[in-house]
Formats: sequence, structure tokens, C-alpha cells
Amino acid sequence: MTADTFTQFPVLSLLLWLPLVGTLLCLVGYKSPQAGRWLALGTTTVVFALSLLLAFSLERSAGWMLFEDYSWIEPFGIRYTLGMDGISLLLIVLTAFLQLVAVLISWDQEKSPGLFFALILILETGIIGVFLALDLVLFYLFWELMLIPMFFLIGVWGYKRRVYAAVKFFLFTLGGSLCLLLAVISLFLLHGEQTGTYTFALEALKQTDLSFGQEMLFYLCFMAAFAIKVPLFPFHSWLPDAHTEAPVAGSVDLAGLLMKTGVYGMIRFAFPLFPSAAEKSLPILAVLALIGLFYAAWIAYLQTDIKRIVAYSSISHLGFVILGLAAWNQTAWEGSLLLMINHGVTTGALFVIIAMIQRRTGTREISQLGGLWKSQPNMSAFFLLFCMASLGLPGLANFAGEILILIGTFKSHAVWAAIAVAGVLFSAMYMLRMVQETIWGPCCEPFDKQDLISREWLILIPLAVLVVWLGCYPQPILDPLREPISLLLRQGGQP
Amino acid sequence: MTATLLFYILGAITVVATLLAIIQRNPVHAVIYLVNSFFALALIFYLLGAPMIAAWEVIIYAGAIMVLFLFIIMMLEISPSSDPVRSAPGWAQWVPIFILAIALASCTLLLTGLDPVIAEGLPRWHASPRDFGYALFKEYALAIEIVSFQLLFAAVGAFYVGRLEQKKSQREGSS
Amino acid sequence: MIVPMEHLLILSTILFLLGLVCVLAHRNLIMILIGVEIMLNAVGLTLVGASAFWQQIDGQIMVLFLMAMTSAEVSISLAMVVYLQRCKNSVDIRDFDEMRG
Amino acid sequence: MILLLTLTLLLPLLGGIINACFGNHLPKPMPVIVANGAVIGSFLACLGCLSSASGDGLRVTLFTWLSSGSFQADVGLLLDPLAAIMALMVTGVASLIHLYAAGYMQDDSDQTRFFALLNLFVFAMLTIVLADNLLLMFLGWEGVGFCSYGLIGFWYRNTENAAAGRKAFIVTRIGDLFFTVGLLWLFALFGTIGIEAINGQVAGLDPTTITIISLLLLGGACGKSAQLPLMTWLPDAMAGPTPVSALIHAATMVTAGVYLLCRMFPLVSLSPIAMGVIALVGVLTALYAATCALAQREIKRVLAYSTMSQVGYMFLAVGVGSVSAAMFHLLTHAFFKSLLFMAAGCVINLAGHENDIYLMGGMRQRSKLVAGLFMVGLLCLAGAPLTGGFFSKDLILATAFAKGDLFHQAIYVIGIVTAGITSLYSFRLGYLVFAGDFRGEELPDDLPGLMKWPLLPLALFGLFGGLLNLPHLFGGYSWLSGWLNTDTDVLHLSLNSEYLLSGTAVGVFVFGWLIAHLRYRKFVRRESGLISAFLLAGWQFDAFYDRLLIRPFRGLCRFCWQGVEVGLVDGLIEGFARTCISWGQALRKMTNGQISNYLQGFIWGLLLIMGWFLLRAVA
Repeated sequence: MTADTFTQFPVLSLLLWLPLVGTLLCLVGYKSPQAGRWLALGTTTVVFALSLLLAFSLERSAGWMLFEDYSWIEPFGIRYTLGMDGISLLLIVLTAFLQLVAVLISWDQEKSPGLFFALILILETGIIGVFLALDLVLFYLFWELMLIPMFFLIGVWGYKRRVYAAVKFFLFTLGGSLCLLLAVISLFLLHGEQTGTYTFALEALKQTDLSFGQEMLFYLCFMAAFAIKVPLFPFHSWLPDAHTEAPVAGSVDLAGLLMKTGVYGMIRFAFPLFPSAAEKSLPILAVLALIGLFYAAWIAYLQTDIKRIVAYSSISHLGFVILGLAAWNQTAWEGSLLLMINHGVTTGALFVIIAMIQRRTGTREISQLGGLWKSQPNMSAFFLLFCMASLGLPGLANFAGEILILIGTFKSHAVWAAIAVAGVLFSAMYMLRMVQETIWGPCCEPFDKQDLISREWLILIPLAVLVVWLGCYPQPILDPLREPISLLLRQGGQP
Repeated sequence: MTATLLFYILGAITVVATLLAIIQRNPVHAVIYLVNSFFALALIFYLLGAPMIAAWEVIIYAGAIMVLFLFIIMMLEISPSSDPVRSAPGWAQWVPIFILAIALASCTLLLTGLDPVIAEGLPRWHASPRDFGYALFKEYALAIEIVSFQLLFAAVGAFYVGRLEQKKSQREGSS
Repeated sequence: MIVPMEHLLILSTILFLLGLVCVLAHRNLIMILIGVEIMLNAVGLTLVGASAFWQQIDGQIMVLFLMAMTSAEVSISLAMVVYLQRCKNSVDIRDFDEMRG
Repeated sequence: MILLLTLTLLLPLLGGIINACFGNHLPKPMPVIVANGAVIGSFLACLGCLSSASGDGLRVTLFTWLSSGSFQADVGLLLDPLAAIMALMVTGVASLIHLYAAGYMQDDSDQTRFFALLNLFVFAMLTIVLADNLLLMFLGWEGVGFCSYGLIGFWYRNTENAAAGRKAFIVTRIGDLFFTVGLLWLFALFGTIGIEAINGQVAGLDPTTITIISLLLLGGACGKSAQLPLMTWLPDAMAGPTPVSALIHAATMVTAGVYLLCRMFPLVSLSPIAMGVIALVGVLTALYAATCALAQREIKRVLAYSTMSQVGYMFLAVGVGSVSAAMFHLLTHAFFKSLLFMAAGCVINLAGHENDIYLMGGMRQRSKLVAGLFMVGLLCLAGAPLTGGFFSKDLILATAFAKGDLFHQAIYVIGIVTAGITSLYSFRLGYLVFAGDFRGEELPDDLPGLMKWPLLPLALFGLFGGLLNLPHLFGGYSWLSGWLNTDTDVLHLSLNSEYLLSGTAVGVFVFGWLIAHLRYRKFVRRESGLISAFLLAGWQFDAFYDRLLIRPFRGLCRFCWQGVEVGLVDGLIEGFARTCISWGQALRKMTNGQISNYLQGFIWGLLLIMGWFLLRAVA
């Protein structure tokens, strides 16, 4: 199965539309809940297998590993172009894996499971589409497509304040993406005027020479959409609500994937399209990232709901990722992407464990939890492992990314890195407080004393192995990243 | 010359009559004043060279619509929202309308009697019924058909709204 | 033309405004309809005036249509008044305020 | 040879993983056997590859851990003389402690978790010792922190233990921050994080950067070795089981800081200011800890403070520029302090799990062997002549005195005073615990054998530790400084001043013993005065830090949460939403069903249009 056999067969489109086929089947099999579950599991496993196959069989190259380009809406120059390079390959593998985990963890979903799993699969299509699309309109389409299933996932299957959280999430992201649409269209028109050819292709739009004011304006519009999604400091208030109210599958996807689409958007679209504006905005980006890093950590320290603590911790980690991007050099960017993938795995695992805790004790309030180690040692052991990974213990997942970011940032801006290092301390404080309140201390009385069941073992073991493996030997993740990042950085102007 | 003078007088009468019409508490009084105002308006139309319209004004507005108003007011026994304090003695209420009627009558006489131009029929430019008829049924034939539809719909509508009335009242009566 | 066009227009504007005041000021449905009648007549006057001014017959034909429309309108609105009076046993418009936000 | 080195490191890891993952499924005794086997195997492997450690040492690189762009951090092991003796000490003491722990934890239900963590701890400690680059050392550094967190909070049932574990982890993590910044800076400067590479190219740097970097490294070392600014966690860490205190808080973890400074000695020694600060921190901590130990009521807290004091001495040794003195004291201290801790464990068991020394006493009759071993440890701690402790402490004080300038003279004086206090509190402990009659209530049964005989080798090493680095004054040829080939810091003092120094040391020892003898010979219950309460609470540092750091931090978090998050960010959004709703309500009220209002609307509209056209017509 050499790489060239892939070029004839449109494997990217297959990868993209497979989940949608799964959705249709789920909806068809709406009557029996069993059908929905197994179909979803089947589809996600096939997508995961396909992504792994791609990951292993394609050779690493700077440009696009796979590229597909068909004309779509001719009059407006909108083309159906999909491209996969090292970065999007890894993010797609992460997506496929986390969706599989999401399906497995919400296995005993009793409230209209057919629809629930259909929404998860639509979400998967949306996310994979975002990571593959190279035509701005196609990208925008998938960017919006992601929004709708997540809105329903939070709004229908969430917890108490789900409607509030869903609407807030929807309005925030929609506001951002409207700015994005505005910028895309005006860029399209501007490009058309200058060069005569009206197209939305990313490569073509890079050539439009904009005055500084225009470039800054477009850059801000793009960044508004992506900063809200990341979320960067001032726009983050939707995340804690969305996370705490979302069902476990929703929060795994939200934390694991949706936040990554924001960062991916920055790297793929915002920075290459407007390099000089990007360079000017780096200090502001770094300052916002640092504020977000500390601010979220301080707030997480006093939260009483463990899911909310993990939500704030993801804001803090994404602040770290953005700091890496702002340092604008090879090591920092590789660190950021590595931390993104590690964070996806660890936070996804944390949410899975929190769901298990909630299923056993019926609550997520820190005051009512305690001493879970006595009744559920195995689960608590996994919980301890994932918390340690999340607070950046060396040898586990997040540390590898964080140390690379720190090294990269120290080379270009020593002060930023020194400040960021203090952030790592605060992440330890709130994580340890959470661990202390849930598994150590006097025992609360969980009404379901049972430790992990076989299905839960099936989810947790791969996650734990991945967390340890990403921490100890992240080279296989860093190799495909190296060339695409150097390519993006060279386009960005600075070495 | 007298035509312009007459126009101003009639204009004054119309304005005064309308003013009095809208001040009235009692709708019946208002209708009476309004009829008077419409007559004055008809004369103005006539002065402006639109004898057909003047005639129709009298027939349709003063004749049909105001009568319909009166009919409805009578039928519904709408008690006049008159405040007892101000009601003048019986005959006093009729003084203003009486004066207006006299003024109007004198204008019509003036119009028909004295002005030589009118003596030999009609003022300088006027739309005689002949060319009015020609214009109406040659250029606006289609418009006439549509207006006839309109009147038909109005009739059906009024009938329907009115008929609904009995069925509902029977139901109310019975329940 | 016997009178300068401006005077004619002034007269019709006065009439129109009187009709308007009648519509706005009164509570009684019938009086409102009368006000509307006055306004329509003012428009009729303007049309006739314009037809006299331009010495064209079209203005007068328009007045004819206007009258047709007015009679249709009056018939339906009075039917409605009767209906409303039967429903609420009053013709004061303040009682008919179900159509509110 | 390389296989042996990798085995030294990986055996404890293997033991830890086996226990952690499959411990519960193995039959009862297996986890203990696996753990002990792993550590003893690692000790033997370390012995095996000891021979090749002389000279420039043995290197092996397992695999590349992290490499991106110019940054290259691979898992490489370096066994040079310094690392060899340290590794030997760590694995040796650890295997003895594991045997002791097998006896100590016999009746505990959660043994697998204990031994898994203990093995992982030894692995992490060995990573620090054997790492050839700073990042791998940092991995060991934090791994040790995590394992001590897990082990201190082992009896997690009551929250104090877990809280003590958390406190230890966070305070050491503060130290780790300085270490990280130092590491980043070194990489930014030299482009590599290999320890030998850095020590090699260190000459070309300007002094200020060297000073700052060494101070950062000192910060990291202070965090881990519980020195002055970051020392509040060590006394609370006694909440863990005794083998943990013996291993972590006597022999290995606390000495990691000293080991880091010794490892980076070529870098640190280049800036006199940094050396001065290290010496000062060391001697002040020694004084502080010694005074606190005087007033402690619990047996393990006395030993904890004495550890802090002795590690202060090691910092002093590094501060005055003698790596061999530091390592010498580190070794002897490891032996007699772990001996003392384990003996304390036996004493606690004998006194029916009673920690408070005021409620003990008369343990001599309970068990002659434990009493004897405990006294040996105390003698070494107090620095009785001819014992290991005496020689190592005397060497440090002599090196300090040999420096000659006023600053080092003052340090020498403080050092001697602290030595006096040390012998005072060690004999106080001895008398209170062993002299007089038993003041506790019930008398439990005897000790399991495993808790007694591992103490013997340590007692021997403690007593005869002096032979390791016997100064030529007493006929030795200071083998250790030769082995560490750090001949530069051999003392060049005139003969009689050396006699004078050791004489004062003996005098101070006797003086301390005398006071303790007079005061604590017969136990008399004194109400605790103001000073002893102050000392008991460790100079109120805990309360001081609480008020200075923790309370403002909690206030800051509350401000961030309630003030900024709920108030500002959410407030803005909710406020915006509320205004929209209120405007909607206002507009809704406008359509109140009154027809006249609607007509007015028409008229306003009409006026607007007319006005607009008028304007257009006029303009």
C-alpha cells in the first residue's frame, strides 16, 4: 500500500464523509438504541483505523502528504480542496481516537441514543473537515458545522444549566465566526479586484498585497474567531459553563478537539495569510496567553466542581500553547503542537474519569467527595496518573510539550518563559487540591462501590498507555511536525 | 370672477362644516354637518369643471355613505357621549347647521342664476359626460372591471361579517 | 383655471388635517371612520383640482375609482363596527386592545 | 558493564511497575519480595560497575527522549566517581530500608502501593544521581517529589497526612521552578544541557550571569533539601510511615540538593558571591534547625530538624568550596540518620505507637539492642570523637576556618555553636527516651526481627564512617577526596591549628552532653515557656508563610474568581444580555393595543418622510 495508490483514490474525502455515512445509518437505525451504539462504534473504529493507516503508510514530507481538488461552485471560484500535512494528520488521528473514546464512554446513554451518536459523528465530520479544508469557504462551512451538533449535545443531554451554557457557547462562537466570514468575503473581493481571478483558495489568497490597515483589520477578524475558540483570555467565559454542563462525550470533544481547531486555524490561516500583522501582534498574544495561564489557574484553585477545575485547567494549558506560538520559533511551535495533542489526551482522560466518578458517587462537588481510594483503588490510581500528567510531571504527557515551549520561548523572550514557569506551580496547586479532595481524605459513601468494569478498563488502559508513552518518547509525534512547521515559519518571515 | 369668489366661499363652508363635524360629541350631528360639507365640496367640484364628479359626490358620499353611517348609528343605538351640562336647549343645537344650509343654498342659487358663463351651460373647461364616458370605457375599461370586482368583494365581505353575526349571537343566546 | 392651484391644495390640506385630527382625537369608532371619510374627500378634491389644472380627464376618473373604493371600505368597516359592537357591546376603541405585544 | 549500569537504574523501575500494575493480583508476600529484590539487585549491579567508575566514568545513552531543532535531551547515564558513591549510598541504604519496611509494614493492608511508590522513589533518585543531562535530572527531581508526596500521604485516611504530602510537593515544586529557569538559561547560553558539556564551557561566562544561575540552582536545591527559605515542609513530612522518613527525609531526597550543587560545582564555584550565599544559607539553616530541635516533643520531628541542620552543614561545606567534605558528611549522615530514624520506628512500636518523647522514657529496659543502636546513632549525630559524624563535621568546620577571612570566621563560630546545640538536643533525646522509667500506658509485644537486624550494618558504617576520609592528622590519607579527585580542597592548615580545631570540636561535644545530662537526667515536667513554644513551632515560620503567602494567594484567587471572572467578564456579558432584554421589554410596552398609539406612529412616520423630502428639497 504505497503512498501513490492513495493519490488516485480520494482517501481524504472518504475519511471526511465516512462519519456522515455513519450518522445516516444511526438515524436510520433510530428505533433500536442498540443499533445506534454499535453503528457509532463501528464508524469511529473504521475512521480511527483509516487515520492510523494513513499515519503509518505516508512518508513525511514538507508539503501536502495528500491533496484533493475538485471544482465545486464555479461562478464564485469556490473549490472543494482538501490537503493533509504533518500537522493535520496528527490532529486527525487525535480526533479519531478521542471520538472513539467518546463513543465508548457514553455507551449506556439512555436518552435517545440514536440521535446522540449521530450528533457525535456529525461533529467528527466537522472537525476532520476543519483540519483538512484548504478552501476558505469549505473551512468556514466545517467551522460552522462543528457548532451545531455541539450546541445540541450540550443543550439536550447536558446537566442543570445546560440551556444557558449551550446558548452562551453558540453565541460566542457564532459571533467569532461571523467576523471570520466578513474577513473571508472582503479578502475574496479584494483579491478578485487585484488579480482578476476570484478564488477562495488559501494559496492564492496569500498573494493579495494588502495595505497595513487592511491586513491588521482582516487579521483581527480572523483572530477574533480563533481566539474565542481557543479560548484566549478575555473570550473564555463560555468554556467553563459549556464544559460543566456538557455530557461526558461532549466535554471530551470540546476539550480535546474544539479548542485545537482554534489553534489550528491560527497556524493554518491567520498567520500565513497576514504575516506582518501576525508578527506585530505577537507581544499582545503572549501577554494575553500569560494572563490566561495565571488567571485560569488562580480561579481553578477555588472551584468546587471538579469538572469546572479541569475546564479552567484546559484554559491554562491552551494559554501555554498560545505562548509557544507567540515565541515564533521552531522549538516553541513543535512544543505547542505537542502540548496540544498531549493536552487533548490528558484532559479527555480526566473528563472520562470524572464521568466515572460522577456515575458512582452521583456528584461532582468537591465537598461531597473524598477517600475514593478505599472503595475504588484502580479508578483512583488512573485519576492520580492523569492528574499528575495534567500538572506537568516529567515523564508524563504534558511535560514534554511544556518544556519544549519553555525552551523555545526562553530563546526568544527570556522574561515570558520565566513568568510562564511560575504558571506551572499554580497548575500543581489546584490539581493537587482536586486530587486531595477526591481520592484522599475521609471517605464519602459512593452508592456504587464497584471498581472499574471491563468496558471502563478498555477505555482507560489505552489512555494511560498513551499518556505515559507521549511523555516518555514523543519523537514519533515530533517527526511529522518538523517539516510543516519549518515551512509555516519560513512563510511567516522570521527564521 | 364670481366663480373664484364662489370657490372661496364654498371652501370656507366646507372647512367650517368639517370642523363642526369633528367637534360634535353626537355622531348623528357629525354626520349631518358632514353631509353639508360634502354638498359644498360637490359645488367646488362643479366649479372646477367636474360636473360628473360633483353629481357623484352628492349621490355616493352625501347620499349613500352618510346614510349608511346614519343607519348604523341608529341601529346600534350608540348613546351620544354628550355631557348633560353643555346640552343647549333643543332648538339652539340646530342654529349652526341652519346657517350653513342657508349659505349653501345661496351659493347654489348664485351659481345657477347670476354667472353668465354658467347661464349658457358650463364654465370654460369642463369634462362633459360624453368625453368622461369615452375616457372611462376606452382607456380605463380594465380598471372599471377591477373596481367592480372590488365592490363585489366588499359586498361579500360585509355580508359575511354581518352573517357571522347572527350565527354567533344564536350560539350566545343558546349557551 | 378659476383658482390658482396653490389655494386649492391648501384647502385640501386643511381638510386632510381636519380628517386626521378627527381620527386621532376621537374614541368612538364611528367618528374615526368619519375622519377617514374626510381625509379621502380631501384627496378627491386634490385629484379634481389637478385634473382641472392640467385639463386632463384622468384625474376625475381616479376620483371615480376613489369613490368606489371608499364605498367598499365603508361598507366593510361598518359591518365590522356592528360585529365589534355585538362582541364587546361598546364602540370605544380602548376596549379593543387584544392586539398588543 | 553498561548492562550493569542500566540494570542499576531500571531494576527499581521494573519493580515499581510490577507492583503498581499487578501488585494486587500477586499472592500476599510477592510484592514485598519483588520490591526488595529489585532494590538489592540494583545495589549489587551498582557494586558491579563501581570498578569502572574511577577516572572519567562510564557513559551509556539509552534513547533520545526529546529532540527538536537544536535542543537534544536523551536518556543518558553517567557514572563518574561522584555519581558512583552517591548511587552506592542510595541503593545500599534503600535496600536496608526496604528490608526494615518489610517488617514495619507487615500488618498494613495497602502494602503494594507502598512498595510500588518506594521502588519508584529509588528509581527517581537514581535518575537524579546517574543523569548526564539536566533535563533527565529534572525528571528524577520531580519524580522524587511525586513519590515523596505519595508516600508522605500514604495513610490518606486522615487529611493531615495528605495535606502534609501536598505541602511537601508544592514547596519542593517552588524550588523546582528556580531549577527550571536555571536549566532554560543554561541551555540558552550553551545550546546544550549536558552536565559535563556545561561544566566544560563554563569558563567563558561573565560573573553576574554565573552568580544568578548558581543562585537559581541554589533555589532549586533549597526546595528539595529543605533549606532556609523552603524548609517548612520537612517537619510535617514526618506524617509518613517511618521507613519513608528514613529513606526520603534522611538519606536520599534531602541530599539531592547537595548532590546538584556538587554536580554543578565547576559552574557554582566560579562566583564567590554564590559560594558565600550557599555557605550562609547552610549555616543559618543549621542554626535554625538545631534550635528548633531543642524544643520538639515528637521523636521524629527532632530527627527531622536535625536532618535539616546536618544538610545545612553540607551546604556550608559546598559553600566553602569543598565537595569532598560535603560528600563525606553526606555519606556518614545518611548512615547514622537512617539508623536513627529506623531505631526511632522501633522505639515508637515499642512504646505502643506513641510519638511524644515526654510520654516515653525507660526504653532501655524494653530492648537493649534498640537502645544500643540508638545511642550509637546519637553519638555519631552529636559528633562524639572518633565517630564518622565527628570527622565529617570537623572537616567541614576546618575547611571553613581555613578560608581565613572574617566572613568565614563568623561562619565557623556559628558552625561550632550549632555543633554544641546538636550534641545538646541529641543527648536530650537520648535521656528523655531511654533514661528514667516508662511514662506511657500500655506495653505492646516485641518487635519483628526484620525491624532490628538491618540497623546493625548502618551502625557499623556510622561508627567507622570516619575511615572513608580520615585526614592525615589521624594517620589516614583522605581516601574520599582522592576518589573524587578533588584534591584542590585538601586542607593546608598548620598542624597545631588542626589540633586546636578538633580540640574545640571535642570540647563543644562534651559541653553539650554535660548540659543535657544536668537538665534531662531525671525527667521533670516543665510547663512549656514562651521560647520553647516559639521554637516548637519552628520559629513560627509556618504561621508567617501562611499570613505572608497563602492567605494573600487565597484572597487573590477569590478576587480573580468573584471579582474578575464573575463580576467583570461574566458581568459584562450578562449585563449586555440584561440590557438587551430590558430594551425589548420597553419596546414591547409601546405596542399596548391602543389604536390611537399606532396611528400616532403612522403620523410620526409621515412627518419623518415629509421632513426628509423637505430636507432633500432644501439641501
